[in-house]
Amino acid sequence: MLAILNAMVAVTPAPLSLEHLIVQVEACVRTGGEGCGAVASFLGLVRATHQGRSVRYLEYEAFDALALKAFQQIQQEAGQQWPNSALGIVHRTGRLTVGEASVAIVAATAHRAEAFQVCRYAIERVKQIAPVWKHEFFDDGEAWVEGALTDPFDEAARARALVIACA
Amino acid sequence: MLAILNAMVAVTPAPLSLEHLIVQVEACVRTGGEGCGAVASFLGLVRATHQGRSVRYLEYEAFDALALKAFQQIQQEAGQQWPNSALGIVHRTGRLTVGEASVAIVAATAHRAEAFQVCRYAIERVKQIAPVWKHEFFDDGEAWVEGALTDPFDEAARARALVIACA
Amino acid sequence: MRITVRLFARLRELAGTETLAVDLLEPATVADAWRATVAVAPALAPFDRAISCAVNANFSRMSHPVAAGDDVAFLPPVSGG
Amino acid sequence: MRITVRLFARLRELAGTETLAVDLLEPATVADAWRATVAVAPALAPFDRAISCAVNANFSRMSHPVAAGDDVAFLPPVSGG
Repeated sequence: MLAILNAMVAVTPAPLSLEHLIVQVEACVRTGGEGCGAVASFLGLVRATHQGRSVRYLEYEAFDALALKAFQQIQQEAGQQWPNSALGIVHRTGRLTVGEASVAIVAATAHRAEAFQVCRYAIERVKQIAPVWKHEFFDDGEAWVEGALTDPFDEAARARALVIACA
Repeated sequence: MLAILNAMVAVTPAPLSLEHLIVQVEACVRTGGEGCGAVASFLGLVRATHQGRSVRYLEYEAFDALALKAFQQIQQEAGQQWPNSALGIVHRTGRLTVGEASVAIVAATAHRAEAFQVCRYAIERVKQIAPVWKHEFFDDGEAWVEGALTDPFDEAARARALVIACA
Repeated sequence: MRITVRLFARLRELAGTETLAVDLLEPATVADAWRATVAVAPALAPFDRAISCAVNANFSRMSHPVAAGDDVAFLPPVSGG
Repeated sequence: MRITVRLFARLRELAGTETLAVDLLEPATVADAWRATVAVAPALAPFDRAISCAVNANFSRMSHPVAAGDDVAFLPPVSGG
Protein backbone atom coordinates (compact mmCIF):
# COMPACT_ATOMS: atom_id res chain seq x y z
CA MET A 1 0.00 0.00 0.00
CA LEU A 2 1.37 3.31 -1.09
CA ALA A 3 0.32 6.37 0.82
CA ILE A 4 1.49 9.80 -0.25
CA LEU A 5 -0.36 12.79 1.08
CA ASN A 6 1.92 15.40 -0.37
CA ALA A 7 5.35 15.25 -1.89
CA MET A 8 7.21 15.95 1.35
CA VAL A 9 5.84 13.25 3.64
CA ALA A 10 5.26 9.67 2.62
CA VAL A 11 5.01 6.09 3.74
CA THR A 12 6.04 3.75 0.98
CA PRO A 13 7.19 0.19 0.31
CA ALA A 14 9.52 1.48 -2.41
CA PRO A 15 13.24 2.18 -1.91
CA LEU A 16 13.78 5.73 -0.68
CA SER A 17 15.26 8.40 -2.92
CA LEU A 18 17.10 10.99 -0.89
CA GLU A 19 18.01 13.14 -3.91
CA HIS A 20 14.38 13.39 -4.92
CA LEU A 21 13.35 14.48 -1.44
CA ILE A 22 16.17 17.03 -1.28
CA VAL A 23 15.04 18.66 -4.51
CA GLN A 24 11.52 19.06 -3.14
CA VAL A 25 12.54 20.37 0.26
CA GLU A 26 15.17 22.76 -1.09
CA ALA A 27 12.65 24.24 -3.51
CA CYS A 28 10.42 25.23 -0.56
CA VAL A 29 13.11 27.43 0.98
CA ARG A 30 14.98 28.71 -2.04
CA THR A 31 12.83 31.74 -2.71
CA GLY A 32 11.86 32.72 0.83
CA GLY A 33 13.74 34.88 3.32
CA GLU A 34 17.48 34.54 2.90
CA GLY A 35 17.07 31.54 0.60
CA CYS A 36 18.37 28.01 1.06
CA GLY A 37 22.03 27.66 1.99
CA ALA A 38 22.01 24.42 3.95
CA VAL A 39 20.45 21.00 3.63
CA ALA A 40 20.92 18.45 6.39
CA SER A 41 19.76 14.91 5.76
CA PHE A 42 19.41 11.75 7.75
CA LEU A 43 19.05 8.17 6.62
CA GLY A 44 18.28 5.35 9.01
CA LEU A 45 19.69 2.11 7.63
CA VAL A 46 19.23 -1.54 8.46
CA ARG A 47 22.29 -2.63 10.44
CA ALA A 48 23.94 -6.00 10.00
CA THR A 49 23.72 -6.72 13.70
CA HIS A 50 21.46 -5.87 16.61
CA GLN A 51 22.66 -6.46 20.17
CA GLY A 52 25.17 -8.95 18.88
CA ARG A 53 22.69 -10.96 16.79
CA SER A 54 23.07 -11.24 13.04
CA VAL A 55 20.21 -9.55 11.17
CA ARG A 56 18.78 -11.31 8.13
CA TYR A 57 16.16 -8.68 7.35
CA LEU A 58 13.62 -6.38 8.96
CA GLU A 59 9.97 -5.80 8.35
CA TYR A 60 8.47 -2.39 9.04
CA GLU A 61 4.76 -2.14 9.63
CA ALA A 62 3.03 1.25 9.69
CA PHE A 63 -0.41 2.67 10.26
CA ASP A 64 0.04 4.57 7.02
CA ALA A 65 -2.68 7.20 7.31
CA LEU A 66 -1.76 8.02 10.89
CA ALA A 67 1.97 8.03 10.16
CA LEU A 68 1.40 10.68 7.51
CA LYS A 69 -0.43 12.78 10.09
CA ALA A 70 2.42 12.26 12.55
CA PHE A 71 4.90 13.44 9.93
CA GLN A 72 2.76 16.47 9.17
CA GLN A 73 2.54 17.27 12.87
CA ILE A 74 6.34 17.12 13.04
CA GLN A 75 6.52 19.43 10.02
CA GLN A 76 4.22 21.89 11.78
CA GLU A 77 6.20 21.71 15.02
CA ALA A 78 9.43 22.36 13.12
CA GLY A 79 7.82 25.18 11.17
CA GLN A 80 6.86 26.90 14.41
CA GLN A 81 10.29 26.46 15.95
CA TRP A 82 12.27 27.30 12.82
CA PRO A 83 10.04 29.56 10.68
CA ASN A 84 12.20 29.66 7.56
CA SER A 85 12.77 25.93 7.31
CA ALA A 86 11.38 23.12 5.21
CA LEU A 87 11.23 19.48 6.24
CA GLY A 88 10.59 16.22 4.41
CA ILE A 89 10.01 12.83 6.04
CA VAL A 90 9.62 9.54 4.20
CA HIS A 91 9.38 6.17 5.92
CA ARG A 92 9.61 2.84 4.22
CA THR A 93 7.54 -0.22 5.03
CA GLY A 94 7.77 -3.92 4.25
CA ARG A 95 10.85 -6.10 4.10
CA LEU A 96 14.25 -4.39 4.16
CA THR A 97 17.65 -6.02 3.99
CA VAL A 98 20.95 -4.86 5.48
CA GLY A 99 22.06 -1.48 4.14
CA GLU A 100 18.63 -0.37 2.97
CA ALA A 101 17.18 2.89 4.26
CA SER A 102 14.10 2.74 6.49
CA VAL A 103 13.67 6.48 6.90
CA ALA A 104 14.85 9.58 5.05
CA ILE A 105 14.67 13.03 6.58
CA VAL A 106 15.66 16.26 4.83
CA ALA A 107 15.79 19.71 6.39
CA ALA A 108 16.53 22.89 4.46
CA THR A 109 17.27 26.31 5.93
CA ALA A 110 19.29 29.41 5.15
CA HIS A 111 22.16 28.49 7.49
CA ARG A 112 23.68 25.22 8.64
CA ALA A 113 23.08 25.31 12.39
CA GLU A 114 19.33 25.35 11.90
CA ALA A 115 19.43 22.66 9.20
CA PHE A 116 21.12 20.25 11.60
CA GLN A 117 18.67 21.18 14.35
CA VAL A 118 15.55 20.64 12.24
CA CYS A 119 16.86 17.34 10.91
CA ARG A 120 17.79 16.02 14.35
CA TYR A 121 14.52 17.21 15.85
CA ALA A 122 12.57 15.42 13.15
CA ILE A 123 14.24 12.03 13.60
CA GLU A 124 13.82 12.25 17.38
CA ARG A 125 10.14 13.01 16.92
CA VAL A 126 9.68 10.25 14.34
CA LYS A 127 11.07 7.81 16.88
CA GLN A 128 8.76 9.18 19.55
CA ILE A 129 5.43 9.39 17.78
CA ALA A 130 5.35 7.78 14.32
CA PRO A 131 3.07 4.72 14.32
CA VAL A 132 5.67 2.45 12.76
CA TRP A 133 6.92 -0.86 14.12
CA LYS A 134 10.10 -2.78 13.44
CA HIS A 135 10.11 -6.55 13.33
CA GLU A 136 13.62 -8.00 13.31
CA PHE A 137 14.47 -11.35 11.79
CA PHE A 138 17.74 -12.89 12.93
CA ASP A 139 19.60 -16.03 11.99
CA ASP A 140 18.25 -17.51 15.21
CA GLY A 141 14.82 -16.02 15.76
CA GLU A 142 12.75 -12.87 15.47
CA ALA A 143 11.52 -10.04 17.68
CA TRP A 144 9.28 -7.02 17.55
CA VAL A 145 11.05 -3.90 18.73
CA GLU A 146 9.03 -1.82 21.14
CA GLY A 147 10.37 1.62 21.86
CA ALA A 148 8.52 4.78 22.68
CA LEU A 149 4.99 5.18 23.95
CA THR A 150 3.27 6.84 20.99
CA ASP A 151 1.89 9.95 22.58
CA PRO A 152 1.83 12.93 20.25
CA PHE A 153 0.28 15.02 23.04
CA ASP A 154 3.23 14.49 25.37
CA GLU A 155 4.84 17.92 25.61
CA ALA A 156 7.66 16.63 27.80
CA ALA A 157 8.73 14.25 25.05
CA ARG A 158 8.59 17.05 22.52
CA ALA A 159 10.69 19.22 24.81
CA ARG A 160 13.27 16.44 25.07
CA ALA A 161 13.50 16.23 21.29
CA LEU A 162 14.02 19.97 21.15
CA VAL A 163 16.78 19.82 23.74
CA ILE A 164 18.55 17.08 21.79
CA ALA A 165 18.20 19.02 18.54
CA CYS A 166 19.38 22.35 19.92
CA ALA A 167 22.02 21.21 22.39
CA MET B 1 41.13 20.57 -13.07
CA LEU B 2 39.82 17.42 -11.46
CA ALA B 3 41.56 16.16 -8.36
CA ILE B 4 40.48 12.93 -6.70
CA LEU B 5 42.85 11.28 -4.30
CA ASN B 6 40.52 8.56 -3.17
CA ALA B 7 36.82 8.01 -3.56
CA MET B 8 35.84 9.67 -0.29
CA VAL B 9 37.47 13.09 -0.63
CA ALA B 10 37.49 15.14 -3.78
CA VAL B 11 37.69 18.60 -5.28
CA THR B 12 35.83 18.77 -8.53
CA PRO B 13 34.26 21.20 -11.00
CA ALA B 14 31.45 18.69 -11.65
CA PRO B 15 28.04 18.77 -9.95
CA LEU B 16 28.10 16.86 -6.67
CA SER B 17 26.38 13.50 -6.29
CA LEU B 18 25.30 12.95 -2.72
CA GLU B 19 23.89 9.48 -3.38
CA HIS B 20 27.18 8.33 -4.83
CA LEU B 21 29.10 9.59 -1.82
CA ILE B 22 26.62 7.96 0.58
CA VAL B 23 27.10 4.57 -1.05
CA GLN B 24 30.86 4.82 -0.63
CA VAL B 25 30.78 6.05 2.94
CA GLU B 26 28.14 3.58 4.09
CA ALA B 27 30.13 0.68 2.64
CA CYS B 28 33.06 1.59 4.91
CA VAL B 29 31.02 1.10 8.05
CA ARG B 30 28.60 -1.65 7.09
CA THR B 31 30.78 -4.61 7.99
CA GLY B 32 32.64 -3.21 11.00
CA GLY B 33 31.58 -3.16 14.65
CA GLU B 34 27.84 -2.82 14.99
CA GLY B 35 27.44 -1.98 11.31
CA CYS B 36 25.99 1.14 9.73
CA GLY B 37 22.65 2.32 11.07
CA ALA B 38 22.85 6.05 10.47
CA VAL B 39 23.98 8.36 7.71
CA ALA B 40 23.97 12.11 8.26
CA SER B 41 24.63 14.35 5.28
CA PHE B 42 25.17 18.01 4.70
CA LEU B 43 24.95 20.04 1.51
CA GLY B 44 26.02 23.65 1.33
CA LEU B 45 24.05 25.41 -1.40
CA VAL B 46 24.38 28.71 -3.19
CA ARG B 47 21.80 31.06 -1.69
CA ALA B 48 19.81 33.53 -3.75
CA THR B 49 20.83 36.39 -1.51
CA HIS B 50 23.78 37.37 0.63
CA GLN B 51 23.42 40.16 3.18
CA GLY B 52 20.47 41.49 1.25
CA ARG B 53 22.19 41.53 -2.13
CA SER B 54 20.92 39.42 -4.99
CA VAL B 55 23.39 36.69 -5.99
CA ARG B 56 23.91 36.01 -9.69
CA TYR B 57 26.48 33.27 -9.24
CA LEU B 58 29.52 32.28 -7.19
CA GLU B 59 32.96 31.12 -8.15
CA TYR B 60 34.86 28.80 -5.85
CA GLU B 61 38.61 28.64 -6.15
CA ALA B 62 40.60 25.93 -4.39
CA PHE B 63 44.19 24.89 -3.89
CA ASP B 64 43.15 21.42 -4.97
CA ALA B 65 46.07 19.34 -3.75
CA LEU B 66 46.09 21.04 -0.38
CA ALA B 67 42.32 20.89 -0.02
CA LEU B 68 42.47 17.13 -0.43
CA LYS B 69 45.02 16.98 2.36
CA ALA B 70 42.81 19.17 4.53
CA PHE B 71 39.88 16.83 3.92
CA GLN B 72 42.03 13.82 4.77
CA GLN B 73 43.19 15.52 7.94
CA ILE B 74 39.54 16.07 8.88
CA GLN B 75 38.85 12.40 8.15
CA GLN B 76 41.69 11.41 10.45
CA GLU B 77 40.53 13.76 13.20
CA ALA B 78 37.02 12.32 12.97
CA GLY B 79 38.36 8.79 12.92
CA GLN B 80 40.20 9.42 16.17
CA GLN B 81 37.21 11.02 17.85
CA TRP B 82 34.62 8.57 16.53
CA PRO B 83 36.46 5.29 15.85
CA ASN B 84 33.65 3.44 14.11
CA SER B 85 32.71 6.21 11.72
CA ALA B 86 33.33 6.94 8.06
CA LEU B 87 33.39 10.37 6.49
CA GLY B 88 33.31 11.68 2.94
CA ILE B 89 33.96 15.28 1.88
CA VAL B 90 33.63 16.63 -1.66
CA HIS B 91 33.97 20.31 -2.56
CA ARG B 92 33.06 21.82 -5.85
CA THR B 93 35.00 24.52 -7.69
CA GLY B 94 34.27 26.90 -10.53
CA ARG B 95 31.07 28.76 -11.27
CA LEU B 96 27.92 27.77 -9.36
CA THR B 97 24.46 29.22 -9.68
CA VAL B 98 21.72 29.54 -7.07
CA GLY B 99 20.61 26.17 -5.67
CA GLU B 100 23.76 24.29 -6.65
CA ALA B 101 25.76 22.46 -3.99
CA SER B 102 29.25 23.71 -3.17
CA VAL B 103 30.08 21.04 -0.61
CA ALA B 104 28.76 17.59 0.24
CA ILE B 105 29.59 15.87 3.51
CA VAL B 106 28.49 12.38 4.48
CA ALA B 107 29.04 10.69 7.83
CA ALA B 108 28.14 7.08 8.59
CA THR B 109 28.07 5.43 12.01
CA ALA B 110 26.19 2.72 13.87
CA HIS B 111 23.89 5.15 15.70
CA ARG B 112 22.40 8.52 14.85
CA ALA B 113 23.89 10.77 17.54
CA GLU B 114 27.40 10.10 16.30
CA ALA B 115 26.44 10.49 12.64
CA PHE B 116 25.16 14.01 13.31
CA GLN B 117 28.28 14.81 15.34
CA VAL B 118 30.74 13.64 12.70
CA CYS B 119 28.87 15.47 9.94
CA ARG B 120 28.68 18.72 11.87
CA TYR B 121 32.30 18.47 12.96
CA ALA B 122 33.39 17.98 9.37
CA ILE B 123 31.59 21.02 7.96
CA GLU B 124 32.92 23.20 10.78
CA ARG B 125 36.44 22.02 10.05
CA VAL B 126 36.02 22.49 6.30
CA LYS B 127 35.08 26.08 6.97
CA GLN B 128 38.07 26.51 9.26
CA ILE B 129 40.89 24.95 7.28
CA ALA B 130 40.02 24.00 3.70
CA PRO B 131 41.95 26.19 1.23
CA VAL B 132 38.87 27.17 -0.74
CA TRP B 133 37.70 30.71 -1.52
CA LYS B 134 34.29 32.01 -2.46
CA HIS B 135 33.93 34.86 -4.92
CA GLU B 136 30.42 36.28 -5.01
CA PHE B 137 28.96 37.98 -8.04
CA PHE B 138 25.91 40.17 -7.39
CA ASP B 139 23.63 42.15 -9.62
CA ASP B 140 25.57 45.22 -8.50
CA GLY B 141 29.14 44.13 -7.94
CA GLU B 142 31.36 41.32 -6.68
CA ALA B 143 33.30 40.41 -3.55
CA TRP B 144 35.71 37.80 -2.28
CA VAL B 145 34.54 36.29 0.98
CA GLU B 146 37.25 36.02 3.59
CA GLY B 147 36.41 33.93 6.61
CA ALA B 148 38.68 31.83 8.77
CA LEU B 149 42.43 32.03 9.10
CA THR B 150 43.53 28.75 7.56
CA ASP B 151 45.51 27.22 10.35
CA PRO B 152 45.25 23.45 10.50
CA PHE B 153 47.60 23.44 13.49
CA ASP B 154 45.26 25.59 15.59
CA GLU B 155 44.05 23.23 18.31
CA ALA B 156 41.74 25.85 19.79
CA ALA B 157 39.85 26.06 16.50
CA ARG B 158 39.63 22.29 16.38
CA ALA B 159 38.31 22.23 19.93
CA ARG B 160 35.63 24.77 19.00
CA ALA B 161 34.50 22.56 16.12
CA LEU B 162 34.28 19.62 18.49
CA VAL B 163 32.20 21.60 20.96
CA ILE B 164 29.80 22.66 18.23
CA ALA B 165 29.53 19.08 16.97
CA CYS B 166 29.00 17.46 20.36
CA ALA B 167 26.94 20.13 22.10
CA MET C 1 -23.23 -0.01 19.18
CA ARG C 2 -20.57 -1.63 17.06
CA ILE C 3 -17.13 -0.26 16.37
CA THR C 4 -14.11 -1.60 14.54
CA VAL C 5 -10.87 -2.14 16.42
CA ARG C 6 -7.59 -2.15 14.49
CA LEU C 7 -4.51 -3.78 15.95
CA PHE C 8 -0.90 -3.36 14.88
CA ALA C 9 2.41 -5.19 15.16
CA ARG C 10 2.62 -7.39 18.26
CA LEU C 11 -0.93 -6.58 19.29
CA ARG C 12 -2.05 -7.90 15.92
CA GLU C 13 0.04 -11.02 16.30
CA LEU C 14 -1.09 -11.72 19.87
CA ALA C 15 -4.75 -11.23 18.96
CA GLY C 16 -4.37 -13.23 15.78
CA THR C 17 -6.25 -10.64 13.76
CA GLU C 18 -5.77 -7.09 12.53
CA THR C 19 -9.39 -6.03 12.95
CA LEU C 20 -12.11 -6.91 15.44
CA ALA C 21 -15.77 -5.95 15.51
CA VAL C 22 -16.53 -4.91 19.08
CA ASP C 23 -19.92 -4.16 20.64
CA LEU C 24 -20.09 -1.46 23.31
CA LEU C 25 -22.81 0.00 25.47
CA GLU C 26 -23.35 3.74 24.88
CA PRO C 27 -21.88 6.06 25.93
CA ALA C 28 -18.39 4.59 25.56
CA THR C 29 -14.81 5.80 25.44
CA VAL C 30 -11.68 4.43 23.80
CA ALA C 31 -10.80 2.93 27.17
CA ASP C 32 -14.06 0.97 27.10
CA ALA C 33 -13.17 -0.26 23.62
CA TRP C 34 -9.79 -1.41 24.93
CA ARG C 35 -11.35 -3.31 27.82
CA ALA C 36 -13.75 -4.99 25.42
CA THR C 37 -10.85 -5.85 23.15
CA VAL C 38 -8.86 -7.40 25.99
CA ALA C 39 -11.93 -9.39 26.99
CA VAL C 40 -11.91 -10.95 23.54
CA ALA C 41 -8.10 -11.19 23.28
CA PRO C 42 -6.73 -11.64 26.82
CA ALA C 43 -3.17 -11.91 25.50
CA LEU C 44 -3.29 -8.12 25.04
CA ALA C 45 -3.72 -7.45 28.77
CA PRO C 46 0.01 -6.82 29.42
CA PHE C 47 -0.24 -3.78 27.12
CA ASP C 48 -2.76 -2.07 29.43
CA ARG C 49 -0.36 0.73 30.35
CA ALA C 50 1.63 0.75 27.13
CA ILE C 51 -0.86 1.45 24.39
CA SER C 52 -1.71 4.57 22.50
CA CYS C 53 -4.77 5.01 20.37
CA ALA C 54 -6.30 6.65 17.34
CA VAL C 55 -9.93 7.19 16.41
CA ASN C 56 -10.72 7.28 12.71
CA ALA C 57 -7.00 7.67 11.96
CA ASN C 58 -6.54 10.63 14.28
CA PHE C 59 -4.36 10.47 17.37
CA SER C 60 -6.65 10.31 20.36
CA ARG C 61 -6.75 9.82 24.11
CA MET C 62 -8.17 6.85 25.98
CA SER C 63 -10.84 9.11 27.46
CA HIS C 64 -12.13 10.12 24.02
CA PRO C 65 -15.76 9.15 23.33
CA VAL C 66 -16.43 6.67 20.55
CA ALA C 67 -19.49 6.49 18.31
CA ALA C 68 -21.07 3.70 16.35
CA GLY C 69 -19.04 2.84 13.29
CA ASP C 70 -15.84 4.40 14.60
CA ASP C 71 -12.52 2.90 13.66
CA VAL C 72 -10.46 2.64 16.87
CA ALA C 73 -6.79 1.73 16.53
CA PHE C 74 -4.57 0.51 19.35
CA LEU C 75 -0.85 1.09 19.00
CA PRO C 76 1.88 -0.73 20.90
CA PRO C 77 5.06 1.25 21.66
CA VAL C 78 6.53 2.38 18.36
CA SER C 79 9.91 1.61 16.82
CA GLY C 80 10.11 3.45 13.54
CA GLY C 81 13.04 5.46 12.27
CA MET D 1 68.17 30.69 -4.41
CA ARG D 2 64.98 30.82 -6.36
CA ILE D 3 61.59 29.62 -5.19
CA THR D 4 58.12 29.74 -6.68
CA VAL D 5 55.37 31.63 -4.85
CA ARG D 6 51.73 30.70 -5.49
CA LEU D 7 48.95 33.13 -4.71
CA PHE D 8 45.24 32.42 -4.39
CA ALA D 9 41.95 34.28 -4.54
CA ARG D 10 42.27 37.95 -3.57
CA LEU D 11 46.04 37.68 -3.16
CA ARG D 12 46.21 36.48 -6.75
CA GLU D 13 44.00 39.31 -7.94
CA LEU D 14 45.88 42.00 -6.00
CA ALA D 15 49.26 40.76 -7.23
CA GLY D 16 47.95 40.34 -10.76
CA THR D 17 49.51 36.89 -11.06
CA GLU D 18 49.10 33.43 -9.62
CA THR D 19 52.78 32.57 -9.51
CA LEU D 20 55.92 34.58 -8.86
CA ALA D 21 59.57 33.57 -9.09
CA VAL D 22 61.24 34.96 -5.97
CA ASP D 23 64.97 35.08 -5.16
CA LEU D 24 65.99 34.67 -1.51
CA LEU D 25 69.28 34.69 0.35
CA GLU D 26 69.96 31.38 2.14
CA PRO D 27 69.00 30.37 4.73
CA ALA D 28 65.41 31.55 4.36
CA THR D 29 62.01 30.83 5.86
CA VAL D 30 58.47 31.11 4.54
CA ALA D 31 58.30 34.48 6.32
CA ASP D 32 61.25 35.68 4.25
CA ALA D 33 59.45 34.51 1.12
CA TRP D 34 56.38 36.49 2.18
CA ARG D 35 58.44 39.68 2.76
CA ALA D 36 60.05 39.26 -0.66
CA THR D 37 56.62 38.74 -2.21
CA VAL D 38 55.23 41.88 -0.60
CA ALA D 39 58.27 43.80 -1.85
CA VAL D 40 57.30 42.82 -5.39
CA ALA D 41 53.54 43.19 -4.83
CA PRO D 42 52.99 45.87 -2.15
CA ALA D 43 49.21 45.53 -2.45
CA LEU D 44 49.55 42.31 -0.42
CA ALA D 45 50.91 44.11 2.64
CA PRO D 46 47.51 44.35 4.42
CA PHE D 47 47.48 40.53 4.57
CA ASP D 48 50.60 40.43 6.76
CA ARG D 49 48.75 39.07 9.76
CA ALA D 50 46.07 37.19 7.88
CA ILE D 51 47.87 34.71 5.69
CA SER D 52 48.52 31.03 6.06
CA CYS D 53 51.03 29.09 4.02
CA ALA D 54 51.91 25.77 2.46
CA VAL D 55 55.27 24.48 1.24
CA ASN D 56 55.15 22.00 -1.63
CA ALA D 57 51.42 21.55 -1.05
CA ASN D 58 51.78 20.76 2.65
CA PHE D 59 50.38 23.01 5.34
CA SER D 60 53.29 24.83 6.90
CA ARG D 61 54.24 27.56 9.35
CA MET D 62 55.79 30.92 8.52
CA SER D 63 58.92 29.87 10.41
CA HIS D 64 59.44 26.81 8.20
CA PRO D 65 62.71 26.83 6.21
CA VAL D 66 62.49 26.94 2.42
CA ALA D 67 64.92 25.42 -0.05
CA ALA D 68 65.77 26.21 -3.65
CA GLY D 69 62.99 25.11 -5.99
CA ASP D 70 60.33 25.00 -3.27
CA ASP D 71 56.77 25.84 -4.11
CA VAL D 72 55.50 28.24 -1.43
CA ALA D 73 51.77 29.03 -1.36
CA PHE D 74 50.18 31.95 0.48
CA LEU D 75 46.54 31.59 1.48
CA PRO D 76 44.20 34.42 2.39
CA PRO D 77 41.46 33.65 4.95
CA VAL D 78 39.35 30.83 3.58
CA SER D 79 35.65 30.73 2.75
CA GLY D 80 34.83 27.25 1.54
CA GLY D 81 31.87 25.15 2.57
